[in-house]
Amino acid sequence: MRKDSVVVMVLILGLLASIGTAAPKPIRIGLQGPITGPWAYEGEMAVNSVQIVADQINEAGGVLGRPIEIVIGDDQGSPRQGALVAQRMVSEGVVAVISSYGSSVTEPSAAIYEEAELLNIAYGATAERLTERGLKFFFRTCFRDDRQGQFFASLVDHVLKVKRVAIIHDNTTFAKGLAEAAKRFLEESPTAELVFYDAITPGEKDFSPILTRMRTTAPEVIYFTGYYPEAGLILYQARNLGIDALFVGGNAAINDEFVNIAGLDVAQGSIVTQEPLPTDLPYPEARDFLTEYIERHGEAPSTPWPVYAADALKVIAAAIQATGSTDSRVLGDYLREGLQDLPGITGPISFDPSGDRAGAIYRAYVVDDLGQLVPY
Amino acid sequence: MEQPLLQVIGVRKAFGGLLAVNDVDFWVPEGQIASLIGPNGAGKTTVFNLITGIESPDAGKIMFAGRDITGCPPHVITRAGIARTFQTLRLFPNLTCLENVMAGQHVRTKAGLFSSVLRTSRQQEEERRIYEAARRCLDKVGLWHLRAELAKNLSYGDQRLLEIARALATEPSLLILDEPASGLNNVETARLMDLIRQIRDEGITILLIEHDMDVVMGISEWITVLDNGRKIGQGTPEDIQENEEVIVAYLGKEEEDFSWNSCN
Amino acid sequence: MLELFLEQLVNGLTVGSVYSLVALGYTMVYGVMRLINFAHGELFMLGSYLGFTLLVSTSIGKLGVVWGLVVVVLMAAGAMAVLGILIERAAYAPLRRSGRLAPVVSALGVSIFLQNAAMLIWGSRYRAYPVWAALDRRWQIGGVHITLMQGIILGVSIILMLLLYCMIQRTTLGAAIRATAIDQETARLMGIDVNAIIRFIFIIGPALGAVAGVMVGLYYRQLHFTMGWTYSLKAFTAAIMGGIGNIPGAMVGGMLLGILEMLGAGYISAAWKDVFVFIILIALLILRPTGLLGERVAEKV
Amino acid sequence: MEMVSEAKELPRRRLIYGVLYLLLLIFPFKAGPYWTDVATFFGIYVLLGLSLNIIVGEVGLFNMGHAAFYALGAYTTGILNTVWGIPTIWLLPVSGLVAGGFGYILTRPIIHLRGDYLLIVTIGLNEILRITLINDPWGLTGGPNGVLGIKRMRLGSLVINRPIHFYFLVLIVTTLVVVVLLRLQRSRIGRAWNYIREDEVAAEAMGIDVRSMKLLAFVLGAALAGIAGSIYATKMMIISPESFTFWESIVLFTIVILGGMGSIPGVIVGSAVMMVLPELLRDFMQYRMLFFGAAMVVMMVFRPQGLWPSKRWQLEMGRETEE
Repeated sequence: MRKDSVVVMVLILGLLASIGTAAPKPIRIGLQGPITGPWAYEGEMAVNSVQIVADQINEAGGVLGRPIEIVIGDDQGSPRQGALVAQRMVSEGVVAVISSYGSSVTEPSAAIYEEAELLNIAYGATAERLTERGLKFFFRTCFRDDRQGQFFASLVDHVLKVKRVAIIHDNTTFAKGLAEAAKRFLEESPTAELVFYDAITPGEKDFSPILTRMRTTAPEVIYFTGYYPEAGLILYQARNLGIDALFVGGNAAINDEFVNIAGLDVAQGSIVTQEPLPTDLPYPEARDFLTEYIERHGEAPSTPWPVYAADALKVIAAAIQATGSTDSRVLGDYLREGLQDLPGITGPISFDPSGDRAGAIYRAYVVDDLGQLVPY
Repeated sequence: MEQPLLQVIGVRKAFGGLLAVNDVDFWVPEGQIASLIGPNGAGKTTVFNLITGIESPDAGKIMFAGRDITGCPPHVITRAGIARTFQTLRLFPNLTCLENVMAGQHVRTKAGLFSSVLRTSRQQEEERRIYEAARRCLDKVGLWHLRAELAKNLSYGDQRLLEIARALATEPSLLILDEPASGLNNVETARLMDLIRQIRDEGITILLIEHDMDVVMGISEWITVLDNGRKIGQGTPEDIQENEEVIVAYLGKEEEDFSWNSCN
Repeated sequence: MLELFLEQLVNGLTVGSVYSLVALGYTMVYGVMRLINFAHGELFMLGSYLGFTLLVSTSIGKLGVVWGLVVVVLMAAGAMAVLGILIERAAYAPLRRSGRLAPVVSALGVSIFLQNAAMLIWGSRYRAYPVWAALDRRWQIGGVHITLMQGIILGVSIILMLLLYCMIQRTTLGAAIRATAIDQETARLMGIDVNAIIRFIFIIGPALGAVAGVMVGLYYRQLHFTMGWTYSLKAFTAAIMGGIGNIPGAMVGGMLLGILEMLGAGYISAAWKDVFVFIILIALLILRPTGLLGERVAEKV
Repeated sequence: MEMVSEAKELPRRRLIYGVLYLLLLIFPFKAGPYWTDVATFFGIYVLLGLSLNIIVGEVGLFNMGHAAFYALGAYTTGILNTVWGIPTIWLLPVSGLVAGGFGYILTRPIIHLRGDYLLIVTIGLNEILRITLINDPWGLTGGPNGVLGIKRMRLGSLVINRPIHFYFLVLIVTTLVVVVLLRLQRSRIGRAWNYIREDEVAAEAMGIDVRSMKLLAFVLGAALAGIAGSIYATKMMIISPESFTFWESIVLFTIVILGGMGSIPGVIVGSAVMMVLPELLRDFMQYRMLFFGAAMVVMMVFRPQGLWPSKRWQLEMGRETEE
């Protein structure tokens, strides 16, 4: 008898205590990214970055008085896995998702989020067509490929002031999109002329046949929109074939490994068109963020993308705070019409009606004599 | 003399510069046991392959049951009624004996993709027929008790018998046996000869390629002799044993290659 | 125009001779064991990485270009030969009597294993061979650009292939290999130690692959753990083109593949190059079902 | 048919399979949408494995380019739906027909090639198709981006869009395919395929039209892969060439060999190994694929006949160990 009543008492007390001290239910926000697989380093940096912003928000009292909890989903950089993760995010009942890195993964995921009417914001998916389909719940904090292509065309016209341009891509979604955009804008250029346009196969090593053919068109600038492993080889082999045209890479083409592969003396002077690196962002938010990131992880993020993921969380938090709602429809409407120049790490954030981020910031960097990227 | 069931007329086949078969004419009378003999390299196997459609002749004609089968693919020739066994055994090693023999019925049945999937009553009836035919043929060679055994687990002699059963299952009018006695012991050979006679008695014409002269002379009713790609003799066993050219051809050969009585 | 073509031809032959060296490993294993050794490309890759490590972390490089390279190549080749034998023991020997396809899957497993082992050892980032100024020399002969490294690759490959060819055709060991390739059982009956022959094949193939790996590393300078797979597929294609199991066939097939790729990328479009190569391959096989030099082995009936 | 031991065993086996199937029917109601989705993709792989098993397992043809047919089905559905607005439910059979038709046209000239020559040619076909899809020759395939905006299937008023719908769609199709294959295995056609696998020359001498039978297997396998591709396309709503690489073909090939050639349960086990094992090894982090590769070797070395070989193989292996 007594034993039982003690048990009951304890239970009731426990229950009361748990109600009394119960933390407010957290707001769960999904982060879908390539945690493993070939882009694992991107996924890892995205998680780090988003966590920093989440912690900052929670320290400041959360959103609507509730803390933010990040639910991580690993899409491995594969479209099929992306669809699975999206399905899980939907069934886990998160209020919004930061998703994802890579257009081909983001696309099927976005389709599932659209069907489930769940707000999703991409941070590393730059294909133009993502926002050309009238998706209601898709936004992105990164910029579209065509803006970079446009930037390259204006770089050719106004800064480099050259006439003969060769463009090479590698037939991946991203590289081909960028190459096509650059081609489109170059064709409108009054002075510059596209003299060579072809694609290589990623993973191969010998590009001399295509370069030998390109040499006959005597380009002054080579714009390679693919990734750094091939970029390094192309530049090195071009020089061996006696091609001395200026080498310009898209935002995936040039990094320290590119310099390594091509060799410093060859790589020096190459130019890259890209979003400003986190270390070059002029905003106070960026400085704070970077300080925190370096403190936690020892070095700054090596690519631009993780910061866009962090900004996506800022956007979601701001929308929930402003509308007092976690309904994706309300949040989506707010992002389209209400949100104006939210101070993000990557600058002021607003969205146009299609879900694209308004404005664009691109920079040209050049490889200096130490192999570092410095503003051009 | 019987009507010829198979007629080979002026057939020629060359491999590269080598003339393997040169203007060979011969026939096989219906309802008899005929043999094709000759020293190694005489062109027997090539003639065989020409008849069964594995190779097609450069010149000449092959008539079977009044039909021109020259250059037809093997499966058409089998359908026309010629079945064969192989000198080097060619069973389906990982299938059961029953399944091996059922293969023979393939040409005698028709069920296609759709009737097999839908299991039409016609297809079911056909399956029963295939099974019954296979059973009869296995029974005939005395292997029914081994029906569920994999072919490769059979003894060598049984494998030879299984090949014959499989050939019989195609319901042939001409059965071609390529050295069926090779590798068999005396008891097995005797049993084989009985079996061959029994098959003949059921109205199936038999053409034999055989090294073992006891077998050839013991059961053949009609013999064709090849040498160097040419026919050098044809007739009853008695005719052949007296044929000068044949004797010269064989005596001229080395002992190990061929001898009349070495097999004893 | 002619200079351009000649230059492309040199490009094609350089790539092609690397394909040939790797294809030889494929074709010899196939000839003796009827096995498509999909893991062979990984030995090429490991050889390349090993050369890299030897050059970067030891003082071998100080021996000078010529002796330094000779030592590196020999060490890489030796190490890969040992690895080749180990792989044969572990993954293929137990499967010698298990049909044709089980060993292929086993080879794919080995391939995945070695790729990931390389990733764990050398990291998933790209590595670059050290710059060796002496090798960067290049000439322009009548408008044709040629680098020293291209010359080395072509020369070394051709010498190795000639040596191998003579060994196969002229020596007793070569005769034993040829006999084993025709019929293992008969070779065994004739007193040939078939196991020893197989072991020997797994020494020569990987060793040649390792030589190719080091040369590729020096020529392109860029290393990645996935590169073995790309070369594996190319070498297999080359071996098939020449007639798999046929040693001169692998040499011819590799060169032909290199030249076809050059023609495709240089005169049609780099994006369609592989389509061009495969269409030629398929057309070739429709006309000659056993490859360019593959002997017509008539099925014995 | 007479197989004495089998006759006794049959009721028990039927019961086991019946219970397992019942579990499959209940599964999505208990498992939640995520696991239902996982099961759906697993089912698509089983379907692909079964289709390849006809070619590799039953007939013994080396096909390492099966993803090409899978792609053909997916792109047929994608293109016909997005360009001409044909409802995807009709495209399910159409994709099968188109993939089967291409299977016929593509393999007809090469069907006579033996073993490894066929292997490289099928790899070549896979690569040719993939590169063509990427290069987007007539603006139909969307290049590397692929085809997007593929509509869901609609059955009357039911839109097949929830995980559970897809689960049952795949389950129904797979069940049908298994029934078809079981019946074929025990028919004149299925036996003819096995005869060809065992000894092509002997099969031909038995009067089997080897060429036509091989083509039939290729067409049927391609058509089933096309249907799997069609389901995949409506499930993903977007398809791109990177889902149909040579690597995908290798995975399918491995599924068939690992499971056991010519064995239907083998394909299911093989798919499970290829899909589930990497997930189970997740805890090993970067060592994951290292273990996976080693596991492939170990499985083949210890079970060269496959994890769940067809009955005949078991019979044979049992005998061999007795000897």
